[in-house]
Amino acid sequence: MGEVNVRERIARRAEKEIEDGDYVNLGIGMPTLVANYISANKTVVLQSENGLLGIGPYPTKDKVDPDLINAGKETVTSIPGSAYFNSAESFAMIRGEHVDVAILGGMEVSEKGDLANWMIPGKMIKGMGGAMDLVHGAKKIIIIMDHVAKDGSAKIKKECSLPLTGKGVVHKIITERALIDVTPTGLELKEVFDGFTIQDIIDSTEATLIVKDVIEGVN
Amino acid sequence: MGEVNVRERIARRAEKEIEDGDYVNLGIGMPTLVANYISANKTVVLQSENGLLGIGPYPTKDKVDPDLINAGKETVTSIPGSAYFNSAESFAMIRGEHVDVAILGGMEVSEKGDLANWMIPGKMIKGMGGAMDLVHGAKKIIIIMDHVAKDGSAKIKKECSLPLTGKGVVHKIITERALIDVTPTGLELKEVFDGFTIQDIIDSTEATLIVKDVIEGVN
Amino acid sequence: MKPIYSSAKEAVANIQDGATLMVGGFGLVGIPEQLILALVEKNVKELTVISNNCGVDEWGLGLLLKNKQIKKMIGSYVGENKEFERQVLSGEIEVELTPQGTLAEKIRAGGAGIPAFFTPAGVGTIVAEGKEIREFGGKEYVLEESLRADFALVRAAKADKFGNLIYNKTAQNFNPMMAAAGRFTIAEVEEIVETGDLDPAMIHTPSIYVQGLLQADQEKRIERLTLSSGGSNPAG
Amino acid sequence: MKPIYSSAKEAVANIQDGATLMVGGFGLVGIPEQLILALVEKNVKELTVISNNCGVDEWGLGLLLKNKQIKKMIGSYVGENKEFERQVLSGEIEVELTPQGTLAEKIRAGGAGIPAFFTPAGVGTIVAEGKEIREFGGKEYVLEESLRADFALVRAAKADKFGNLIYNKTAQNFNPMMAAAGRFTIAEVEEIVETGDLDPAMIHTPSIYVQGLLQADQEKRIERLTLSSGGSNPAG
Repeated sequence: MGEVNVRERIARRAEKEIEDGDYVNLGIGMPTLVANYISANKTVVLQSENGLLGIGPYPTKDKVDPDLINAGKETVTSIPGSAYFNSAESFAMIRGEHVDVAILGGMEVSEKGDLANWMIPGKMIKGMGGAMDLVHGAKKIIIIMDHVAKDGSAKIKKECSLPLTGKGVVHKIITERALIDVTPTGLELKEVFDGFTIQDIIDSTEATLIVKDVIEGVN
Repeated sequence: MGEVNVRERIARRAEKEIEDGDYVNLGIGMPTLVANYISANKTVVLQSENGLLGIGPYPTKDKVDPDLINAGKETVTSIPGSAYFNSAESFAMIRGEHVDVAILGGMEVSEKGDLANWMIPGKMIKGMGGAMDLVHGAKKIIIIMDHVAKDGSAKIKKECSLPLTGKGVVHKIITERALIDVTPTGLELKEVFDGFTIQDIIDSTEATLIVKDVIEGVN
Repeated sequence: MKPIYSSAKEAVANIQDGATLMVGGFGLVGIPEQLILALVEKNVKELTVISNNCGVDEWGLGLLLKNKQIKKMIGSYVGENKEFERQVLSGEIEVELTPQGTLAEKIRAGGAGIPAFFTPAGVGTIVAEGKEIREFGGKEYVLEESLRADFALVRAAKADKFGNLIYNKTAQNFNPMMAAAGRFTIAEVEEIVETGDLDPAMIHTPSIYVQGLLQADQEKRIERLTLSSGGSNPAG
Repeated sequence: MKPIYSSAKEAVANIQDGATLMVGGFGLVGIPEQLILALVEKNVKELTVISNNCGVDEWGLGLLLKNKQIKKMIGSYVGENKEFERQVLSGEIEVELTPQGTLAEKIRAGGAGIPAFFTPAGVGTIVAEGKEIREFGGKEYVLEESLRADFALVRAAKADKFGNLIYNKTAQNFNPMMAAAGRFTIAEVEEIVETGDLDPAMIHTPSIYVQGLLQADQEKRIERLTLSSGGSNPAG
């Protein structure tokens, strides 16, 4: 499966977690792609932590306003019904549990739902941006990422080895291979995607998985 | 001296404490009168804690807007250059030491600048409103009040006998008889108003007064 | 996109006995008049009400009070109401008085996911009794906890169908913070416009904080009419 | 009513070596471009800078960095800048990284007279190390202290002569909180209008927070131009 297909599969599956009427924050990078797959049947309002509720599509050349960007610093537009506000209000919105869903990238997730996605020891620390606030605010935190690292090692682990972004904050993990729920009793494998078996997932996951009612062959 | 003259004298003297360009909060009751005496040579912006910076005069009948009131719940107008905001922002403004001067009424002030102005034990407690926030916020807190109570007893005391509004918060006391500064070493008598002697002030003040450079006969 | 109720009665249908309500307004300005009337009609009881004031005897929250629907009142000034005084003295109502700025900040904190903060207001007074005091930069502050509510009832001048709100003048007051701190926020508005008709830079309450809308005409009773000429007060 | 400076040089004349500055903006959006250039010109040193980001190599705060004027940087994300990385690795600059929402709230608290507050962000991570952790309602929170600054440099779209400010779209970001938290706030604005020309209900930063104004044209460099057709990114 090519890189584009992997990203598209993950983004399409993540979209299904968004309900009509939801307010959603999409993290920088792959999560931003989810916006491309939001069903026309749903009204979804995208929040950008730099102070916009109601992100629209990227602008055409004549509509570019240098003062209108998303949290990834990309030029965007705003939809009818949008609102601008300051950063304190934006994070009040996030921290106060008003955002329904946040979809964020991840480096590692632990059995208890700990998330590491902001720094790699030994490399330049660029900063956590809004990630540490986002993981405590939104009602549902979905992590989308590759199932394993480039060297094949597991990213869903018993304990995170990288410095944490948040402890016990993740509700759901979606990779190109599977969908896993974080439950009070541990990680529960819910869906295995087309091209992979339950055993494949268990083998490529360091954390213990609860395997009860798994839907296989999901595409 | 009649009631009106007393109030006018106090208000006129309090006005002199306001500088050109100041942002000022005037408490409910007598402090509100200070607005009538603000010199035309000064630009002074009045803050109302219910969410207005730039209170204007009372409206003529045709200009009454029921949605535009001051903290005393009186219908008012707003001046050009005014701004409306919510109550959290209003008290952020107050608490954050942005207001230059607050002029408030008082029941008792102590030697250390403690203020009591919100409740009398045994009487119905109506609430402190914004007074407890105001006394901690404005850069200069001026208390204007009658020098003595109706029964002739002192209101400027060694210790307040009434429940406090704030501890060590008062900078200046202005009555119909005198102007007194609260200093780190105690209450300093600065001005005695026309019709009273230094001894009159000492006699009608329970707190110890520092008497060094007093200007007498102030009108 | 947000439900638009056909009546105030429908708007308050889910509010049950024992609920905690935040009710916007300062004095009688910016109060959700029709929602309050509907609560009187519904005769829902044992309410905890968080509001700066408690109306007057014949209007606003005073009506709920008169009807003995309020178990506990959290506010900063309740002095405009004789029935309030009677119920306090007879022990029929529980009252928690909070400095106005602290009240505003407790509600703002509730909506913003801040569980507690330090403030100077009330230090050294009965307000701080039993609360933690801590020094920062040589000054003492008291720890205050945030407030949330099951429902927030707010009033705005305009809403669009997304639920974005704009308030008129000093009718803003506590409404924006309450809209954020209510788990379910019902906005009573004078006018509902099409989505896209409000300038996104001029929204006071973004739509994310609003769960339902009611369009209703407002009486806007005036507590103290003061006029610049012929008025009863010398100022102006 | 507020001083209107005749040049950016005049606006920053009182900023001395060792000052703590808050500088508005998110990325390159909403940064006070000309005030930053004037600081480079003035070559004031040993600055502590509080800003969400630190510009790029050739623009914004990156210019101060290149000129080695920043002693300490407090922000949430500094990844757009190679010179920053070099100075961090060589120990030339001190960095304090703070979660973005905590940074925004610390600044908001500073301007609002709140010395400290509890927040969930950072609990269980290195951000919370050495800080007080306390449980409220079964969840853990970390105590964070507020930030103030000697000067706040902000950028707005419009000001009136009183100093009321209105920001454009997402150029608002950190500017309003910084305007309030700066002991002396200088606003660089695209346009200064007559007092009374701005709608009082639509002011983002009331005049009380602003101590001086500079009218200046803005370059508004774009960090990542993304277009809906012919752009480099598939989204949209």
